[in-house]
Amino acid sequence: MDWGLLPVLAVMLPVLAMVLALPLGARGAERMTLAVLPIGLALAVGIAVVVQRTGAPIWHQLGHWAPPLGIAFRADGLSAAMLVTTAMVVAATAIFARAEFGTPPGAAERRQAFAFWPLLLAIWAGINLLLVANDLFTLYVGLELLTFAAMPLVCLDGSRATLEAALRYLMFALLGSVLYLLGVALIYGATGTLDIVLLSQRVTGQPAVVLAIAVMTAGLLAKTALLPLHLWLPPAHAGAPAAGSAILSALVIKGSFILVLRLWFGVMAGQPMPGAAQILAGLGAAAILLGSVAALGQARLKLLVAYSTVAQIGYLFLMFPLLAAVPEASEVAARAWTGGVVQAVSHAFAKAAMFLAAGIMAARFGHDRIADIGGAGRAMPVTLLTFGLAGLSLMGVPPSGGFAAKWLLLSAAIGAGQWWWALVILGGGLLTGGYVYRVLAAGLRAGEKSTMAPAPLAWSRDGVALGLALISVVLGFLPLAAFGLLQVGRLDLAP
Amino acid sequence: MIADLLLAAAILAVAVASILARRTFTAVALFIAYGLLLSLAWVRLSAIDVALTEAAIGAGLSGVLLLGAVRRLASRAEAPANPPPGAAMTVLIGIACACVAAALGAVILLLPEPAPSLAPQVAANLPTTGLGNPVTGVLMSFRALDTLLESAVVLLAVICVWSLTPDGGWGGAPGAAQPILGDGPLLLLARILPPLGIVVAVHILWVGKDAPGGKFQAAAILAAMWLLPWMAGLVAPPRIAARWLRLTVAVGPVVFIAIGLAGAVTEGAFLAYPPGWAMPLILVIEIVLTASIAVALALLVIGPPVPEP
Amino acid sequence: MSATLFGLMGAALVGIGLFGMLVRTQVLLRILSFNLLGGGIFIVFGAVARRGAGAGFGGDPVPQAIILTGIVVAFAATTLAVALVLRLAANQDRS
Amino acid sequence: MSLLADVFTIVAVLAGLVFFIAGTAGLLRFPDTASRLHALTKADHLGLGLIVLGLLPRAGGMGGALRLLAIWGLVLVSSAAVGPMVARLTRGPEGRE
Repeated sequence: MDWGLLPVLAVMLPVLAMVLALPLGARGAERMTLAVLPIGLALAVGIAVVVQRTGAPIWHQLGHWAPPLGIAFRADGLSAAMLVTTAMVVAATAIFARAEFGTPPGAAERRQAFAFWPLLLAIWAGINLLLVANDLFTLYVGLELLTFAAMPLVCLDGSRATLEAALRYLMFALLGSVLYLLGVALIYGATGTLDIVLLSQRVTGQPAVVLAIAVMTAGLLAKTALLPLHLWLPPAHAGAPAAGSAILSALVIKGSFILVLRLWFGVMAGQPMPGAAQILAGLGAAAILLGSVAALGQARLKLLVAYSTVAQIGYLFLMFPLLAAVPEASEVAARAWTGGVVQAVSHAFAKAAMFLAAGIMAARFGHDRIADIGGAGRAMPVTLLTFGLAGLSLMGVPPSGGFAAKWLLLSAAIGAGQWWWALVILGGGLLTGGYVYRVLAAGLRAGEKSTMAPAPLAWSRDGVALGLALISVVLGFLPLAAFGLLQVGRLDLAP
Repeated sequence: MIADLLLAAAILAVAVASILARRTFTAVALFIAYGLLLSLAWVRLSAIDVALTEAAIGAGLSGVLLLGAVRRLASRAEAPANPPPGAAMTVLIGIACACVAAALGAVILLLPEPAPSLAPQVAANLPTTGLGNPVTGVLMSFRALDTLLESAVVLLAVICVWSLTPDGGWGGAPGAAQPILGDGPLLLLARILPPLGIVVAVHILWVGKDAPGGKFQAAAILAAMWLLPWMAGLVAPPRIAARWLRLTVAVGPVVFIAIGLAGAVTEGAFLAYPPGWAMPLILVIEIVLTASIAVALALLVIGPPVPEP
Repeated sequence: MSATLFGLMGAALVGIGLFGMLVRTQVLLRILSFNLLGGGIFIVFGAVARRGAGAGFGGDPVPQAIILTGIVVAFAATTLAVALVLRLAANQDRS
Repeated sequence: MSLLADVFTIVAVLAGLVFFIAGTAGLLRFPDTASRLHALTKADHLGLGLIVLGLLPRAGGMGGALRLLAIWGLVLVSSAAVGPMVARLTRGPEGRE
């Protein structure tokens, strides 16, 4: 049985839906999105099952043209895990967003509703493409798909502040894209191929490739918002509507991060760059500490959650020096790799839940000033519980997905003899606890009920947010063997 | 060689002048010159297809877009921008950028000899597509996925631009109202040129299968032939709520995806063409895609609806 | 020979465009610099394509096709940025 | 015969180039926009016309020759339209930013 079409369909389904959304209009697009969600989720789960069962990546050569002339799709364990994560988070936010961006029958099309659904589908398509495409230029098109879709999501409400945030984001993102493209040109010039698997065999440390990886990494870090290139993120992620913030923080920044992984441990497999990896992790550590401290000082809830994203991105980069320091096939390397990816997955669920919960609170209160959310614990206990559960995962309290990720990274750091990263992980956890506690304490205080809107927009919104938070916690109950999926198809393991 | 040196020097001079220009109008005018000179460089690099695209899109449509933006921003106070970097900082940035350029130049000089190339593979496989133009072969067969995704990106860009419609403008005709010209040279041009331009575009699309040309270049010319009467106030664009307008933009990518999926069913690979059917299918895709991209490019230049104040 | 010359010119254009993007404060000029930078990158890629001439082609057609796609995507990005700048200006007018 | 055609091409193209140089010199030297435009358009039309004329014998068939003439015609039409527009731009208030 040839499963090769599964990744193709996983990409083309949201692309086709996005294209059709334009002539269908807001209401048609909404209904089509909801119809497409279960199919996309089934495709993602199918890919994960096949990869797990066969223990090998799924391949597909488009048009039967083999690389380097043609383009190949390749879904490995990392792709499978992130595909499922993406499908679930997209589905949750789509259900959540109906209350805000739905179009009742007979109602006239609204601008926000017209834009939201195709943008959501485009982000889904872009991330799926980034996960399965194996060609550096196809990946560039995926990056642009993400950038184009994320920018209007930031400024969907059309206020001056969000428009400025969107412009700042666009400038960072476009610079990041062209730097990436420059690297593509250099790599092709040096090797004559853009296929990642072929590159992992052909790259021998040519100067053009090293410079290319450097500029591409810089460009992708600007899109991932790793400190010090994070300045655009807090206003952009805090200004978007709640469903948009959830998608942006949970998924969009992961797209460019996965691409960094593909470059460092795919294209440059077997070419360790320990010095540069230490710098990346150093930036990551700075992001964890400074981002958490900034989150502690925020007066507004959505900005606090956005700064928490700046901090949590930092953890993703701790895996780089650990992987560079030990043999690829070692247990420590497997732990570092798994820890990094589980961090990406559990942060996706936890942060989506957190932004949705913050959005529900902001909608009820009509503001998101942390000092004035007293009474939330009584009026919306489920929402506050969601926030707390997601916070537990971000802190890394056992048993949760965040704990599994941080524990794996911590033990890998000690195994690799780089104990200083372990200190950063522990310190970051404490600071995270601080800002989560701040919100919970404020919410549990008694407050005036009169300032609140009488009823929530829809109960399903609370259910969806709580579901995401529970998943981020339940990930911690998975037996370690389940994470074996993530090792499938690691290019740095290839002989 | 001397001609190349002069050309390169001219391009660099125009680029430097453009970023140092005091007035945005001057900068954009220089940028258009930059695009035109660049298309000469593309000819010198034996990339005629790219030269045509650069002239039509890089200089032409981008120029119209930026000039329009300059005009609409001219009547407004400039946004309170961030303060410009200080002299020391500017020098520092300059040195850093020079280092980037120098490193890049050094790496280019160090590229391997003989250069790795896919030209032989393209030449060997081109006959299966029935095409004569290798670039069209790459775009429509070997790397057809990129072209498909790119047409989706252009459609997405239209959605994004429309999503920036100010309150009260949703559903209306896109773009700022153009001044009504009773008479004048632009009006004359807008009347004479479109029929000619359409003939040229069809020609470029048709020859694209064997010679330089193809859908992007043809679509850019067609878009220009719509923009010209629009700027002259001769035609008003249709409302963005118009179903047929949205269908036109979407039909190209939809047909492309449908043919790709048909290949997955019959040939077992997405975007595989059945033997002997490659050329007619590619022609169908090219024609439909030209229409969609032409409308999309024009809509991107025209911009979102602007409600009357 | 002309491939190397234009490759070096592309490298210089990258530096110029980068400088413009970082130093100019007017957004329209930043967008313009972004386009200069993009042009330089495409030219570097074009030089790579020219070096790969062979099999009867004046240049490697694969990078040439990629550049074509890239130019159209870069144009779409430019229109987005311009639309955003104009919208921002219109907003400031009203407030 | 081919020698004669070559000589004709060289002479016509060179003459065309002289007009281009004169036009460019006018653009740089003349004091005001109107006379600059005048120099530029007139010299360029003549220069391009001569170059097209010189290339006609080498066009390779009717189609090529027609295309060359079409290019000349299109340049004439577009500069006839653009010239007055630039002139108006410099006179009107829109020349400013």
